[in-house]
Amino acid sequence: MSTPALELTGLKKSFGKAEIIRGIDLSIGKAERHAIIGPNGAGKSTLFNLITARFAPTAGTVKLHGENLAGLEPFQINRKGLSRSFQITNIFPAMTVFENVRCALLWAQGYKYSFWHLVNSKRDLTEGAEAILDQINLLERRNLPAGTLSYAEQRALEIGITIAGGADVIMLDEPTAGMSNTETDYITDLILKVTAGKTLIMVEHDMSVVFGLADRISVLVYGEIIATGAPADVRADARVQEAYLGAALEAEH
Amino acid sequence: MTVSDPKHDVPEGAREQDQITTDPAKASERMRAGSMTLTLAPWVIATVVLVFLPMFFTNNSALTIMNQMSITIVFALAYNMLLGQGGMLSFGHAVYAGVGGFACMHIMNMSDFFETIPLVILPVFGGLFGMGLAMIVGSFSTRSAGTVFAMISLGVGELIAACSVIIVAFFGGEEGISGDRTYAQPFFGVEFLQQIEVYYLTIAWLVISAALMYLWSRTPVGRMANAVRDNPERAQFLGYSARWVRYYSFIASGFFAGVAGGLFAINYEILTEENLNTASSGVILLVTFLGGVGFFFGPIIGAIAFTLLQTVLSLSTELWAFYAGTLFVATVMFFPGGLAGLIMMHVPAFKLGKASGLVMPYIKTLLPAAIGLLGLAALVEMTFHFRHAATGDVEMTLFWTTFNSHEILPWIIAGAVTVIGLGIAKTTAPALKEAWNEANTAGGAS
Amino acid sequence: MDLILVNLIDGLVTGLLLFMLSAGLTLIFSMMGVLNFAHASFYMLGAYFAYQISIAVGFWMGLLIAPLIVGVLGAGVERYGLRRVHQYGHVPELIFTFGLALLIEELVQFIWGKNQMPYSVPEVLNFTAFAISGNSIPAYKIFMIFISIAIFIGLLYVLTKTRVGMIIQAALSYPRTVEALGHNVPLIFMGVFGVGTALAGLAGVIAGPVLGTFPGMAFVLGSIVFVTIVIGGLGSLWGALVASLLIGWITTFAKSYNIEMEDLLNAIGISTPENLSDSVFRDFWSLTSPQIADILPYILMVLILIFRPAGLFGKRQS
Amino acid sequence: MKNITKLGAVSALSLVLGASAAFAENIKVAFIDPLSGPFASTGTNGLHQFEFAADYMVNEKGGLLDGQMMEVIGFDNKISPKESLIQLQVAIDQGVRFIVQGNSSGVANALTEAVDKHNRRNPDSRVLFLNYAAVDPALTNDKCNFWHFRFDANADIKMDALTDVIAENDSINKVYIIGQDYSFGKSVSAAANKMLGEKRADIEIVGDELHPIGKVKDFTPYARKIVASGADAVITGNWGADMLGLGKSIIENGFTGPIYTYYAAGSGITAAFGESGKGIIRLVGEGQINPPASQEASDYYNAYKAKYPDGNIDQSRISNTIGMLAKAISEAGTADDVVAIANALEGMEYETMWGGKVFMRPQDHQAIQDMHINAHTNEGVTFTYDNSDYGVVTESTVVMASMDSPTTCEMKRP
Repeated sequence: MSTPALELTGLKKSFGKAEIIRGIDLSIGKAERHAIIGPNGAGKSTLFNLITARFAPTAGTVKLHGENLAGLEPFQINRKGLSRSFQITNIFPAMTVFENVRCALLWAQGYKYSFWHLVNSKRDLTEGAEAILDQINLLERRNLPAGTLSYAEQRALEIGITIAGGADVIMLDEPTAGMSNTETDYITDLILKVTAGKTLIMVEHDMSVVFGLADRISVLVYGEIIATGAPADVRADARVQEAYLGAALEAEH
Repeated sequence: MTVSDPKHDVPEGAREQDQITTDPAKASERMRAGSMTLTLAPWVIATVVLVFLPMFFTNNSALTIMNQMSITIVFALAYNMLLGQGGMLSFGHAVYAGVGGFACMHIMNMSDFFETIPLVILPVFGGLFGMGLAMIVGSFSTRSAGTVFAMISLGVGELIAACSVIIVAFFGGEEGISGDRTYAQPFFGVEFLQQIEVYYLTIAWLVISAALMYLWSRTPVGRMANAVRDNPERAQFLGYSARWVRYYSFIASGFFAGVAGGLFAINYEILTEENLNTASSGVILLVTFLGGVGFFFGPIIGAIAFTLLQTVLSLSTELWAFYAGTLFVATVMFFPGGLAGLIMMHVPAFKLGKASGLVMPYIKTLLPAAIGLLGLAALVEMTFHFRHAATGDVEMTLFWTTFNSHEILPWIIAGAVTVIGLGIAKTTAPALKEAWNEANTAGGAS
Repeated sequence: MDLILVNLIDGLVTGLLLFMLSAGLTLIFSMMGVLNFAHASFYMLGAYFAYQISIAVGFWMGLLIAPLIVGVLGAGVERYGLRRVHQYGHVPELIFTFGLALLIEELVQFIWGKNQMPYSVPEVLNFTAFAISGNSIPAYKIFMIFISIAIFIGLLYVLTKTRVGMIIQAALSYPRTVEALGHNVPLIFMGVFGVGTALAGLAGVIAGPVLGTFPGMAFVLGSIVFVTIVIGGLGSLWGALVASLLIGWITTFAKSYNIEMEDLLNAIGISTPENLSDSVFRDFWSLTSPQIADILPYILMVLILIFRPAGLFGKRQS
Repeated sequence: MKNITKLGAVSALSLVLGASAAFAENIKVAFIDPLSGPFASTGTNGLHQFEFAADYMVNEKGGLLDGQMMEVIGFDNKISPKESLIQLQVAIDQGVRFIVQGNSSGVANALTEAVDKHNRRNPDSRVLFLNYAAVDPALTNDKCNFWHFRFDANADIKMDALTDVIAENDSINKVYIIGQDYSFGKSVSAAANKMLGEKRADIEIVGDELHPIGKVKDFTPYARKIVASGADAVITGNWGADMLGLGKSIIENGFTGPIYTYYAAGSGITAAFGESGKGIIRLVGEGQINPPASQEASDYYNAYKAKYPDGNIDQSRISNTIGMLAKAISEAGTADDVVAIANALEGMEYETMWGGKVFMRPQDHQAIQDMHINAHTNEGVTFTYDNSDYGVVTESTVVMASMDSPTTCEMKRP
């Protein structure tokens, strides 16, 4: 069996006395589309933050392509080929749309901290950024400040930024949250298009998106994964049913 | 809820901007086509103006003041690499310029070495020493931005300023270190005896440094400085360490601050404690913010305005610092974009070709307002004279008029000018606002 | 031994005075996230107002009225200045208070001129309380200690035992929640700002007669107040107290005893270079503790920021 | 855009510079000292005394040469060396030939070097630097030049006079020296050590230390050390707020012996010391204020008080400066050829209304004059300071102090 793209073993996280993630083992293969679902407060975003070293885990390991990520900073993890988006739109609002994407290209194209290149005169940067803009259908908005885009456009831009660096493991945190149906469809298509051939891990609430996109699904409830498997299997799982139904009932009260 | 639809949430100004660039494709074409001429033109014009300025201002004091302006511009631009482009607020940046300057003075005094180098390259050494210090301090201060960075910069600034009177061997104590620039190797026969020669040296460095700093902002690390300023977290997930990006900006800023220090050394041939102290650090913050941190040319305008306030206004009134302070506070409160922001506010109107519609309303409002403010200033000056002048000394001169500050008439006149001036401005202000809205709206009458 | 006791008392006076300033500043910071650069300027205003009032109706009325005026002024600054700048973000806010500090200094010079004001200790307190081996302790210092301790106890009481205090404490940590509960957070901000500046004003009233009432008095104290709250941990009242006393004692003892760098270095086994007067490090070798007493707090602050950015008692990082 | 701004700014600049260059007839004296900021009161006081001296001693007597008036123009240097050099340049452009300055030896050092360089590089517009108060001995020793004249006694001369008095006082056996940590404070300390050692080897120096200049908030710890050391007398060169803070703190904490100072009078300091300083504060200085040395001095002081009721004449050397400059201009017969005027100043003997005479020593351009040790008191005071009841009264006088003191100056004459 080949090395999984991402492998979590015994991952735990506590804030004070509250244990939010209570031991997660998960293995995600190369080019797999994996969705993580679960009721509110299950710890999905925390899990994302643990993987990308935004938080340090209390216990357990995260391996990317078999390499332990312990002690690495987010930017180091990113350089190893893992890229993520955020639940709350996280772009550079004062920069133009084009600049946003170009910034995301800089490291991957090897410009690093250089001060002897002028970004404007680099054809590869301009063309690369425009190609991405084309993919996410924002070429027309090229020179607008990113903060003035519509919400859906900003989410699309964020996906563009996330994939621009060429990472082969893409993590998206609720890419369609707060969107109308048409917008959701648009983003779903976009994700399908831009993550072709890559490993995708996403947190999502919208079940139609999840079932439309994911190869496998993990269900996270109270910091534990109660089921992992193909969409149809997960849908049929009794514990999942119970967890979701229970959560739904709770929410009604 | 932190996320809402920005379309419904954009502040007034941004929406206007939105409206005028509704055709982005067109705008981008415009930008691409004209990019070379657009970016080069101001530089060429500025250089030509600088070269020919001494023809109009022949006396040495004007040259001295222009030199001072140039040095402040270089320093303020360097400072803005931190504040404006990197989002780092420093309360102790004078030490990098100061240490660079002191190093240059020591080089001037090492006559064996100094004789072998032309004076024109001396600022490079200043830059290197400023950079060296920035490398040391930055290694621990740039780990985080925000308050921690600001406070470390304050502490380090105070420490080095305090060292200036304690470590006499390097800083020369209270009297500082002085030298003579003319001992350098003549540069194509020029010995820099005269102020005019120093002027050309200074502006050459001004143009070179400003250009380099501008180009820096167009390099990958310069772009990422902006990214880290706006959103350090996102930048981290693009593969960049926010800390290293800040560190590189800090070093570059230290270098150009050191160049400014070197220019100072050449101009004044003396460096003292005042080049390092917190007051100087405060002034450069003031200058930069006054000019506007959001635009590359902001600090340039700030440096010119402040130098004029400091050297020219202080010739006419003791209260110059009071006016400068008022101007500064008013800028922060009403025009956080600074003077540059004020100027750039008009760009949309120019692009729409409607700027001419603003001229008359401006004259109708701003002229009376200016007169009213002058009247107010007169009242302030008279109050000050009344309170603090010698008792027998009742005569004062204001706006080329000499009068008795203890008589009622001048007070009535100044008061009336103030009330009428500001009154007219107030009544015409709505018309200006209307004209402003009209000038910034696409389509319509034009 | 006697001198140690005397120094302890002197350091306590300095420290408590510093605390009166830093208490207000740290409260303001933790609520509003604003580092108020003009805080020491309100201290100066307190001294000047008290001087002006003391001419007319005596010291005690000044002690009562001046802090109130300063507090009202402070509240006004918050309401009409800071609140406006708040929308632009933290850096402009900080810069606004920085400009305000400059402006207040200029205003004070405009009104009172540039000389030191003859604001002095009231006659009733102008005697020596007691002496320790020739060193007299003025009664006024004892008075200062009492006032400061009373203020501290009062603050502690208000913050922990009253309803207003509870709301303020809650607003420190969860301003949004408090607002959602229907409390008028802007009003609380204005109140805290007013009280903080009034405390600074009070410090000015009682410090003016001993430390001098002159236009530079804010500048002399300005940044050290920051240093205090950064060392203590931004937002922590106890931190402010501990850091104030720490700074008071460190600087007092460093000035009172001539500890020389040469002795110190020799003690740890580094021998003095032979031709010291030619060495580039000669100034370093001849350092004495009084010379660097006033910069010790800055050294302490930089070290703390490097190794414990949250400060001694701080919970969160800026 | 920025070019337009710059053009506008510079044209405004030339307007201002041009406007102030209108009067050509007068003999212009540029007063370069702080007129704003924390030291403004000292500077403004000095400017008033200069303006008054020029009017009273020159202009009201018909001016100089063929009726030229003397005009003193104030330039605000904000006590910054950098600003001083800018203002020097502005002054020279306005046709000023005489620069007076006094506050801060650091500024004086910068100015004397700048004047020397300027005169070397621009022989057509040479200027003289008349230093009326910066007392760093180096200015008339290692750093002396032909263009610099000092009308105040330098720190060493003043210390010479002070130590003469201390040496005669048998009740003083232990002395504490304290000063600001910079060149002047250090030279006071060095001179006190050297001279006390020569004159009274039995005096024990129980403390000799420097404190940061202008930064000490509370002098109590220093005062404690002084009291604990058992000193009989304190010597300090402190000035301004540092003088007042130190003095008040020493007295408050139980010290009763004499405090020998350079600058503990006027500018609010006398009023602030008041009763507490009586019998304790001593000052060394030139010019006898109380009792008045001459009728002329009384008239002068009264006329000054009539014009500036809140002012003090705490620097009698200012009138000496104007008087000697006027005399030199008259003798040289020119107000433009500064070399001739400098030659006239060199070796000049000038009868001063404040008693005795002033001799401008040619070797180093250091004025030699009578030094007085004055006491801060309210008894026998004709002219008080700060509109208080207190003033300074001369207790003893050293005639032509340090007339033969050595100098390391190697004067280069043009």
